[in-house]
Amino acid sequence: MSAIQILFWFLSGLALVSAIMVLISKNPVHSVLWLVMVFFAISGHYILMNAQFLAIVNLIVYAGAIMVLFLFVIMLMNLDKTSDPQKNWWMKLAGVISGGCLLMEMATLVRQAAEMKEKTVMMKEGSIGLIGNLGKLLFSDYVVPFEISSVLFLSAMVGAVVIGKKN
Amino acid sequence: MGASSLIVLFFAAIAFSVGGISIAKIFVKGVKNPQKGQAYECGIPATGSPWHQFNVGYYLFALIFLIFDVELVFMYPWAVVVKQTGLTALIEILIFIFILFMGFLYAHKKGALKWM
Amino acid sequence: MNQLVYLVPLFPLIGFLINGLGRKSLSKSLIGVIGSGTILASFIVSLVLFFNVKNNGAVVVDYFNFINIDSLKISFAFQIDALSSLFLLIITGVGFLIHVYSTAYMQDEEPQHYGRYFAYLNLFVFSMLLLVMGANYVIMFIGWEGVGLCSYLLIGFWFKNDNYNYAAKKAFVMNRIGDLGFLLAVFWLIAKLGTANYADVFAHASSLTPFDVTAITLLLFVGAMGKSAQIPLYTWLPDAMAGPTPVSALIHAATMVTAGIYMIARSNVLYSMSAVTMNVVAIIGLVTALFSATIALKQNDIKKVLAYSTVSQLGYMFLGLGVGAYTGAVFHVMTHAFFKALLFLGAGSVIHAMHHEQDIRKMGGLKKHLPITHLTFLIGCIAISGIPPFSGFFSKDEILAAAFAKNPVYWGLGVAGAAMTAFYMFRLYATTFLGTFRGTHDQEHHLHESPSAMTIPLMVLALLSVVGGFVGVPEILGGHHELHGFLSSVLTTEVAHESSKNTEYVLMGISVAIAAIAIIFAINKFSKKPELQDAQGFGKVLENKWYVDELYDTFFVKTTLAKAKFLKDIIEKNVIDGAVNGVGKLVNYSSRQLRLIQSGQVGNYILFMVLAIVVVILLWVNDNHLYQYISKLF
Amino acid sequence: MNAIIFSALAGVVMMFSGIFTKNTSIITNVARVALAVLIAVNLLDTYGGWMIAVDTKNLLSFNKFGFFFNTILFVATFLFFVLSGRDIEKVGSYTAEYYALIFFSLCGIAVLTSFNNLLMMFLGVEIMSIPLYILTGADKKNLKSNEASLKYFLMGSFSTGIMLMGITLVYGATGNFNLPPISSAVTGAVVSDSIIGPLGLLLIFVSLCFKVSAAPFHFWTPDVYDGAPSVFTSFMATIIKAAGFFAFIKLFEERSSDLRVSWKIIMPVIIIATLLAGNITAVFQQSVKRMLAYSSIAQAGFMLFVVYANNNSIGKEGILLYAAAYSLATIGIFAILIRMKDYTFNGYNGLAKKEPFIAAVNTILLLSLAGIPLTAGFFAKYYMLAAAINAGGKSVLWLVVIAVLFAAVSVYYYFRVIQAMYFKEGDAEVENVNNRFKFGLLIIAALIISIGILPSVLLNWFYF
Repeated sequence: MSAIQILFWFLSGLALVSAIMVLISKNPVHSVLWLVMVFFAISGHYILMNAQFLAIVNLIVYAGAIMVLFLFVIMLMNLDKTSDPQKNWWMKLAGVISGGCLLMEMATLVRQAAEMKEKTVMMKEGSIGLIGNLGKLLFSDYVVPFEISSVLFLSAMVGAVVIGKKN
Repeated sequence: MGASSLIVLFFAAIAFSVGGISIAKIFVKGVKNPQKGQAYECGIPATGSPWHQFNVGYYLFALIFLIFDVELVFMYPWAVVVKQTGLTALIEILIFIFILFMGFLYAHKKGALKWM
Repeated sequence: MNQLVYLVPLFPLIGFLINGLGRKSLSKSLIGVIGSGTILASFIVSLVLFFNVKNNGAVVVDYFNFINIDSLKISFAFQIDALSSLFLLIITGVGFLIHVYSTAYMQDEEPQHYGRYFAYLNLFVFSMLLLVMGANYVIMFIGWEGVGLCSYLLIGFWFKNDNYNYAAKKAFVMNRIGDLGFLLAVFWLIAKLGTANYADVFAHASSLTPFDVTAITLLLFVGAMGKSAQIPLYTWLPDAMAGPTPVSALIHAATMVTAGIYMIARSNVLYSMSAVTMNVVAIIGLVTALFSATIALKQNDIKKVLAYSTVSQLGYMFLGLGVGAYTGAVFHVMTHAFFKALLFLGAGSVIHAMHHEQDIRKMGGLKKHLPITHLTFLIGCIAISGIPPFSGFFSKDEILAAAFAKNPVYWGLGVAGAAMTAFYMFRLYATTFLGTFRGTHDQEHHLHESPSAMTIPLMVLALLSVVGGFVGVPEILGGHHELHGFLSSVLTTEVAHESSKNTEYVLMGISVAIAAIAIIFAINKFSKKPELQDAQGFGKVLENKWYVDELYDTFFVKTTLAKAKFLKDIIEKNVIDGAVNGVGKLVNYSSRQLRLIQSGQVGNYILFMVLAIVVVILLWVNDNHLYQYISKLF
Repeated sequence: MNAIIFSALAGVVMMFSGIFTKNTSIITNVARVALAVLIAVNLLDTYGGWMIAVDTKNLLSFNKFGFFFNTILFVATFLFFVLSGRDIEKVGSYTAEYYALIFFSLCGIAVLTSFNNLLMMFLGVEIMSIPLYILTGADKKNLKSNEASLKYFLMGSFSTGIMLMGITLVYGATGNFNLPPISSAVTGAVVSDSIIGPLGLLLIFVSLCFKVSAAPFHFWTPDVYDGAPSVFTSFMATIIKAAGFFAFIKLFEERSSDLRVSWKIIMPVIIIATLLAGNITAVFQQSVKRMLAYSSIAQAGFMLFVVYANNNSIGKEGILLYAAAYSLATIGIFAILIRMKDYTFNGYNGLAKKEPFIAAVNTILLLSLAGIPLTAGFFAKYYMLAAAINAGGKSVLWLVVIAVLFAAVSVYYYFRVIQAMYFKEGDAEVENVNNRFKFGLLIIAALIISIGILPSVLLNWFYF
């Protein structure tokens, strides 16, 4: 159990716990903060897997911009503890059961998978994550998706105007 | 140093700060009463709940900030490899920036950036 | 010469179209002229054809390909040979006389019914001609069905009266049962020989197995039984008297009922190949003859007596066919056509005079009032009883001689039948014409001889009944049998073995003597005190036609109606309707339930989605044995 | 490649047209011109004309089938613009933006019809779907539209999440994003032990089922289609669904054997469920719009046959024909529906007397949806079933029978509208019916009938 594996299990545990806390917490702001904690954990994973650029981007974009957006939305909707609709308990139960089944199914399948038999997380190998290789690759092979994603941003922009702006 | 020590350092910092606050919370049996919530010395007494509805402009700004934030993130790897990839990468990033600039122009014209 | 052939059926068809379409606009006299004129025209053409056939033999004219399914070729062709030309003459000749007769008889019908009557009559003659002239079984079948239809239409001519309709329906159903047998036989023939033309069938007949031949001939005989009213399927003929009398004369005496005999005579090659069928035909013919003769003894309706006498005479003809005397049978058909048509028309003129009174117990002593009818009716009675030199004697004697040659028992029963025939005919004659008048006063007051349009055909037919016999005078009585010679080209007469001359004389003598005794006994019995009250005991049984109709009703009609009712009420109502409405209700119900699942909450939707994913993965994981299971299922 | 670039450009043009002019009719005409240019460019592309040379490094592969599919969808959108141009303007004040969003989703479709890599497929699906979330919520005043858009967004992102999960698993198994190589099953040896790859494929299959509103994943469709403004519903129900099916076919053409024999179990189950859900619930609907939503699910049931029949030429022809027939008919019906005052069945009472021409066209289109001969719908359904039988042989027969039975059920609720129009008295009202609208309807009806009589008219175009 080298230091990395300890770190790996710790980070995974942290991510799982905070994800569950996101669901459970009554106060929406708390759940957003827990979500931020999830992102930190996942960035930790990225670093472990030698994808430093991805880790930083994840932190900046997700934790930075999107979480802020979520907070604004929550503030906008003026949500506080009491107002969210009380779902009847059997709905929650059904949700848990079905989610659990899916989790169990996926877990068993992935565990049995031949490719995954004895390998644990590939720690600290692979240099793809490094910023240099990533940049080279992005601007040589994956140019087309890079340009097309700009269309995505445009439509997001138009969307913001259409929905956000009061005419 | 390596990545793992970086993470350890990072989490040590968090632990240090959270530890301090929680110790204060655990050992201090603070008594909560409305007067304590009053303004310290002078000022209008606070009425109503601290929660008040945010203006929609914030949401709009956050969205536009997000779009240009991601744009910036894409520029970062470009900056790193600009020497090796040379001209082609430059054209690609210029196209990318141009399109998003179109977006910006549009948002500006549409008054999305005006603060109410 | 053969261009003329198609004219024969064409004329009645044109007559049918003109009268049928113009029945409302044309005047009565015009309709009568057209109706009779077309039959006269085709009679003349038939005469020409008859002499052509007599001089230079048969002719087969092929017009176009009627049915053409890969190997099966059925052409629309006419065959004019000795047999069919003779029948042409009978049909068009007797038909023409009856048409003239009915112009007067139907005088008091409204114009459009008058037109409708003549249209149906012409259509009947057309289909009868088609039946007789057809060169293969299919064309014959068309004619066969056509006459069935026309007999239905004409029996139910006065459709306002319900039991006339019932009688028409009964006739049609019985004919159809017979037609079924005929059809099966034709299919069997086509299946085995691949063709339906007479020439080919008779040429390849030897290739058929004995079983096939017997089966085909028996099925054909079933068709003949239906059409010519033999034992099991005869009950429709007496009821068919519901139609106007000329119709009964034409259809139920002269032409349609003889179709069966024509068909068997036409396929004599097949029949002579299977002895079993020959016996069956003979026995059924004989039984029918005797059975219906007994019934006729006690009937009180003038037309019913004649109807049962027709059935019995047809029995004789089938007896003739059964014992192999094909020419005899055909000869009897010819003579029977003459005197039976004569008797029916006579009865018609009596009814006409008595204002539609048909019960002979209410008549009597008409001798004085209807002289011509009385005389012609007397000639008819003598002819049918078989008294020489009238035509009935020669034809019936020929059949009895052949029957004796085959089997003396047939001859004995045949003579008994002949005696009964003589007895009931002269019972009828005596009760209606002799003795005192028993009708109402105003009937007596109105009694008058029928107009000339009715009496002339009577006289012509009477002449024919007398002269008709000389065509076939047998050798032993000095004549040479022209008819035999004429028909020998078509009919292979296989007279068993020629019995010696003097036995022939003895037989003739006995039959004539018995007939004479029966006549004298009947005349003096019934001229003085005719039976007025209902018969008792065995007589009652006879009067009610051995209760055969009631028998058929209980066994066949009631059971089928019950079955139909069962199917209608139980099966139709709840099984089929239930199923159909059930499906509709099911769809509606399930649609309402499915609608509830669409609850509107996103939570539900994602829940269903996740469950669906779980199920899909499960399906995927253990898909092998699931697939085996399913493939076993389907 | 032209289609992608030009549709993006058209989107941008539309964005700025909103700024320069406030007059909506000019914007609509600009949109129509832009679309015409887009169609022209695409046709140029199809027939080897001028093509912007971009090295797509095997991420995109352009073939005639894809181009032809583009053309069909673009022409359908063009007719949509012609017919429902006025109604788009009425939805809200951001007319130009709506057109821009439509063009962006067309760009997504262009990507989807030519992807050769899972990454591009994901990008295509996203670019196609995100504008739709916004379009669904375009009518901000109407609460149902907001609710529909939120639902669509939540369900959409959930299914995208699953798709990404699938793609990562496939990446885990194969090591690259290219369409998972045709499993060696085709070449004989069945890769039995690999679990990750097929599992990933399965997850992608599930998310595409969602996108195409196949049965267990169709729950969002009625609410979203009912809530969204009718104009965009007709766009979504036809063109987006057809594109979804194209992606489905392109991905599962050869790879269905990866799922080994379970393909023969899962697919029939989904097809039957879709037909059941679509047809049966449609029977009991009161509003024509909601009925059309369910009928789009039912039609999806039929389109699934092509996916089931994986790759055979009849299937390819079938999907082309079905896309064309179904889209044209639904656009036409929605165009009429939008202009009706009352969306329920009673709203259609007596339309035949008021507007005989519109009632006639509506009947033709409904007949085409029901699949009555002499209309394109009939041949479309015929090709679908023929493809299934051609590929599946006898074992598929019972499935085809069930499909036909459900088609019979579908005839019921399609004919309810016709019955309302012709055999019921009432005061059906249709707003501003001008000649251009009637002319557009005429074109659609003519196309439907001509394809119905001579499907080869459309298909020959595809072959030579």
